[in-house]
Amino acid sequence: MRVAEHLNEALHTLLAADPSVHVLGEDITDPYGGAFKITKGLSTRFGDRVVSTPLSEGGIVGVGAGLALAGDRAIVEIMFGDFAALAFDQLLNFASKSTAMYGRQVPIPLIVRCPTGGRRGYGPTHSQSPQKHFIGMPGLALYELSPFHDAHALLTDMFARQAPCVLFEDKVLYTRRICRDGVVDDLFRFELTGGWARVYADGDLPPDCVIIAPGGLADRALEAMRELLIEHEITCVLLVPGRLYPLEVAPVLDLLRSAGTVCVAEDGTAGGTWGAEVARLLHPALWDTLSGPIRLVSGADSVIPTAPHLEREVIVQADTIRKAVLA
Amino acid sequence: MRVAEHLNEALHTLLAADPSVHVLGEDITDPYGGAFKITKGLSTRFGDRVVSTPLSEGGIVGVGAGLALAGDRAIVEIMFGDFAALAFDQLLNFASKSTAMYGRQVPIPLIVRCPTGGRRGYGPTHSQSPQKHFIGMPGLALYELSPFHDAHALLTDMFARQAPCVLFEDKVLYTRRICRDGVVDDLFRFELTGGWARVYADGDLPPDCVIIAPGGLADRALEAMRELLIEHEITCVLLVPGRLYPLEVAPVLDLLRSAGTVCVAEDGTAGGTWGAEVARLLHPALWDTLSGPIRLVSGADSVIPTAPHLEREVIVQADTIRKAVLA
Amino acid sequence: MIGATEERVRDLTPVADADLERMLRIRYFERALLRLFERGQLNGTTHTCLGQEHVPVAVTGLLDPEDFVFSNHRGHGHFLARYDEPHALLAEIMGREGALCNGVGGSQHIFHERFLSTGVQGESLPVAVGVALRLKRTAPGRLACAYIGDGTWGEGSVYEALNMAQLWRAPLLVVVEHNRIAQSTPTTVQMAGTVAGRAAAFGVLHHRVDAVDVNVIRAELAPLLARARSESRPVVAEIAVHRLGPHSKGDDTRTSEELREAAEHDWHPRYAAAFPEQFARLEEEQRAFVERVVDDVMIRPLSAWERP
Amino acid sequence: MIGATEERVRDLTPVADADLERMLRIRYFERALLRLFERGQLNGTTHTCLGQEHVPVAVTGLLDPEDFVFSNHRGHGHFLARYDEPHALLAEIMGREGALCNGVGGSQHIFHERFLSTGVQGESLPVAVGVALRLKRTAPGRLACAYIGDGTWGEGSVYEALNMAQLWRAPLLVVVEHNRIAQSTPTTVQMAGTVAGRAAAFGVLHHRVDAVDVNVIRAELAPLLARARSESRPVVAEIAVHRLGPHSKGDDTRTSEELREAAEHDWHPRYAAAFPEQFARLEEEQRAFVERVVDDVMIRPLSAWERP
Ligand SMILES: Cc1ncc(C[n+]2csc(CCOP(=O)(O)OP(=O)(O)O)c2C)c(N)n1
Ligand SMILES: Cc1ncc(C[n+]2csc(CCOP(=O)(O)OP(=O)(O)O)c2C)c(N)n1
Ligand SMILES: [Mg+2]
Ligand SMILES: [Mg+2]
Repeated sequence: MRVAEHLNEALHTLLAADPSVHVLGEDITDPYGGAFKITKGLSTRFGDRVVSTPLSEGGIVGVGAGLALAGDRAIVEIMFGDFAALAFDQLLNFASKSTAMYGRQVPIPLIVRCPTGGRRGYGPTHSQSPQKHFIGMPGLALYELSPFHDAHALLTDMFARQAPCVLFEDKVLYTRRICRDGVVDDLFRFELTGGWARVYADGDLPPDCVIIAPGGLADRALEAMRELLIEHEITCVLLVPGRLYPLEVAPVLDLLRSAGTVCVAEDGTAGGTWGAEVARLLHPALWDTLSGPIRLVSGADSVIPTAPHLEREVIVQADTIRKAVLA
Repeated sequence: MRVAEHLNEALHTLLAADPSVHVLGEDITDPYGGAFKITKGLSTRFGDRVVSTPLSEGGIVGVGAGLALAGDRAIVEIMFGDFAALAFDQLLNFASKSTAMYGRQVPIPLIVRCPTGGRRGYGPTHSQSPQKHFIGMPGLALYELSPFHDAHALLTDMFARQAPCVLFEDKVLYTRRICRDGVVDDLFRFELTGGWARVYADGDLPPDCVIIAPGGLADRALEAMRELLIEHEITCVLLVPGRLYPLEVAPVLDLLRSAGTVCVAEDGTAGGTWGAEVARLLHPALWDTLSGPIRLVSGADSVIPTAPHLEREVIVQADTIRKAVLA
Repeated sequence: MIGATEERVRDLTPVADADLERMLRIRYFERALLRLFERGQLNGTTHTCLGQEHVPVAVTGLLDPEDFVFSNHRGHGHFLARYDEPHALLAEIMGREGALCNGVGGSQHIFHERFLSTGVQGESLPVAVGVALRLKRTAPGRLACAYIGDGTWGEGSVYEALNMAQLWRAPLLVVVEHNRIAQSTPTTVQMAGTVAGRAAAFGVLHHRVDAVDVNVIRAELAPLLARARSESRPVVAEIAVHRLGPHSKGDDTRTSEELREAAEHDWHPRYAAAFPEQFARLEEEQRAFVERVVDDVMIRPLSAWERP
Repeated sequence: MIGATEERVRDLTPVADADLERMLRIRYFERALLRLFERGQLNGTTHTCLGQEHVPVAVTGLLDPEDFVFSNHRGHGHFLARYDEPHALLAEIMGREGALCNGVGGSQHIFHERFLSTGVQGESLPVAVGVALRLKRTAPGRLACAYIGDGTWGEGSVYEALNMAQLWRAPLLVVVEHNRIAQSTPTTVQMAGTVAGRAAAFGVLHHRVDAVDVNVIRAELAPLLARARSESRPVVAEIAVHRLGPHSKGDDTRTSEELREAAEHDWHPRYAAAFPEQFARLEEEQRAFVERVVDDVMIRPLSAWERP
């Protein structure tokens, strides 16, 4: 099953189980079912609870927050994550802030879904991975879809926080198969612990390097790990958190302490990255075991060109990760 | 002279020298002269080039970008930096992106001025320091006003980039005296090198600790340094960059290498901070000379309460910095 | 001049004690705040609704306890007209025990029962649409009411919200307190066209009231609210008012003529002249009451807050 | 049915070779793109303006070279109507040598002389206001023209821009290509009210044209543009059109009836029927020309870009 279908199924399950869940977004109703078809079938099955909206990214996040404030649960799809910039105020100054600024906890169960990433040739304003800009808003949690995490579990987790969450979903990941039963492929296995997916070739040996990456990077990280193992005899473990922020590092600290090299890879441009935040959390904890600073891999400090041969130059490739590990 | 008057003077000089400079913002014309009086006298002297706008933060940044694109130079005042969230899309997806996404450099000389920070009792939506959210937009540079940097020089620098810049201005700093001729007070001296202000009590000794902070933190950093020196006999040097991003660390690397402890302090809430970005740049360069990870001081992971006794708990105080250095 | 005044006096319909009392309470509350500021006993900022007190009193009379109210920076009147809790509001503004939001929100950020204010202009309109949609489903006949100023029509969020509200038939009441100014900027240089035109653009019902008489305002708005409730649709109620005081504190740059004009439209001397005995009685009551509120709250200990 | 068609045919005024040629060029250009996509020779996405070609051709005839044009996602026609550079546009879309923006911008992000497109709906309107204000000062009589779709009226930035444009008398021409749909969503469920009402809300002049005849469109819009130029003020030109093809590629979920209706309003068969000889001659010319453009660009090496 592809990740897109899996997520679609999770939404179906969620809406079926809880009549208070509402979904808003541009072009999300049937027969169109959303630009990436993630909401397919929802409007047919759940009617009014699934609404195609005008082009009003700020507005629909506000409406979602209003529904959530009043007792519903709301999911808002932003057609391209790039346009979440239009909802920045609603997220920063209303939805996240209102959970705490009235002197007590106010429940605002709101999920904003953002398809992200390049590699589809959509060009500079439709290919970004804007995760980093949303880090560190008090009251806002950030999640990212992965091939390993169960989408329904993630969504359930998010609603359970009773606070706004953004779910980032890599657009190429949509087209990839989900991994289940601990199996990734002929070489790699995985397990889920404490919200993290741990992906490994051989589970017993302490790895030479741990790669930490959000779900959208999984394909490229695995490709890099395969080459590193086969061509360089370097064993890596990949750690993929379901929740990017706030990040809980405790469950993986032992593993991280067993490796001298830690590398964080992400899409999104250089500067002020998620990796820098991960490093902030890990450097104090790993200061004595690290052989050098945590290595940060990100997209280039650049717009993302439309033409594939130019896009390739600025977007993280398997090889970018491989080189960072070898450096 | 207060920083507010100094900045006002710089704007006067800038507009007098260059007829293409236009200023837009809410309530910026005389007799009101802006919520913080930074634009006082400008409209009287420069007429139409200084325009009070409707409440349209996104729109006026767009208009500023349009003026800049067409050949003017534009300065847009956002009344409270918190509301720059409403202009996030214009900055991320238009102004900064347009400098590069058309395959060649397109000049967009635009400065967006944002009063920031708490300590004035304005409450959760009027007290934020949102610098961190703007880090790492390709094509966007971030500056911050300080008591040491010449405001006219900063503004001139920004326009010279021919690309959009955000200037953050601490609201309490407005009320503080500027420092000139290398003198801070009875104890401290400063000098400017490579865009950085270096503030020190005794310039010859290698310091025990280097504190890096944006201009808005200067008062609290100095207070901490004074106590550290007098009560703990710990010498600190304070480094204040005029440009926060992209940050040029080369001019201060030697100094940083001479200190075992480096501490970065900033306003703004915890998580995904500017300090994490500074640490990303510095850890590789200082790995061998640091006695431990770079220490990051920021506001709490919290909304900023209105009541002063509660606000104090979440905003960086001199003592927060002192404790971080002592830790 | 005297003739005109007399005419205006004659115009006022008899006012209920409860209404006049509330208008006066708000007036004295706001005055107390400015006094506390002058004396350095208040910190931060505040936006008083001096001259506009009758609007929330009139509107609140049309609201149901289950309606949800969104307020803005100039919200003390909106709150005090609806809730009999001046102590809790003042405690919030002063950061004292018994504060509505433990002193975290302060003057501009209040959440109490079905009342929520926030300090970013325009932001609450889409939120109000969401709340209205929920009410439509779970409590038909109830509405979400959002107070905004004329200047707030500069914000794009207002239009996104009106469009959605009309498309989805959200029972939303937008109360526009049109005081002809935004902070320091006259509406004429901020707003092209009219509020009526803006509502019409979306097919949203609109009614403008020019009166200061609470009964008249209420009577004129009642049918509008009735339609919002029964037809489940958004409506815009625009009320012409005059801001008597500064935008926040000490920041009034209007000419003395402009200030005089604003003062001429104040409901306070008109009600005083029209109903001298009733007015004197209630005014003395409320003056003394607010004084006691201030005295009470001033000596309370600081508010406590458990940070999440 | 036949009668109606004849009437429509009769309605068309004689068309200049230059106009019909450009309409046909755009038609063949867009068709070529869809064909290239089908064959897997184009990557990414593209939004063709099939059925809407006559709008930019009509509008461009009213523009001055010094006017600044803002285009959107559906911008090939806007560009091709103004610039005789189909090679450069196709090269941009295909990332080949000679591309307008070195292949960085692609279909949705073009900057060439005084033409700029971007892919975030509504974002360019405030920018256009800024450009218009500069033009007003430095080149009186010139204007900024921004093409937007009906769906884009969902975005708050549109209203912030209209308000400022009217307040500051910016010479701004907003061309609304009202094709009654936004991606997959009919305008009826996206837009409450009308474009005319939205313009009126700001006191902005508006004119709606329902014709497909380029000369008629031009004649109807000429006075509007003249006022924008001479009075320096914003105007909204709304043109009713029908989107013939998918939103981007292969994503048309309209019913066959809806598609038939769109096809019935297509200018193409009507011009073919009205001016058979002229049409056949120009069509053959442009078909062949675009084919050569495609052949030429296809074999070019990949574009080079120096990253800043
Ligand atoms: C988004 C936003 N921009 C600017 C401000 C600063 N501000 C607070 S009130 C105000 C004027 C509001 O005018 P209006 O809506 O007419 O309300 P009034 O103050 O007249 O009651 C401004 C500019 C704000 N709070 N939020
Ligand atoms: C801010 C933003 N939101 C959503 C989109 C995705 N999108 C691209 S075109 C489109 C529909 C636009 O409709 P309309 O304005 O009517 O133009 P048309 O496509 O009909 O020409 C949408 C939703 C976008 N590009 N930008
Ligand atoms: Mg007002
Ligand atoms: Mg359309």
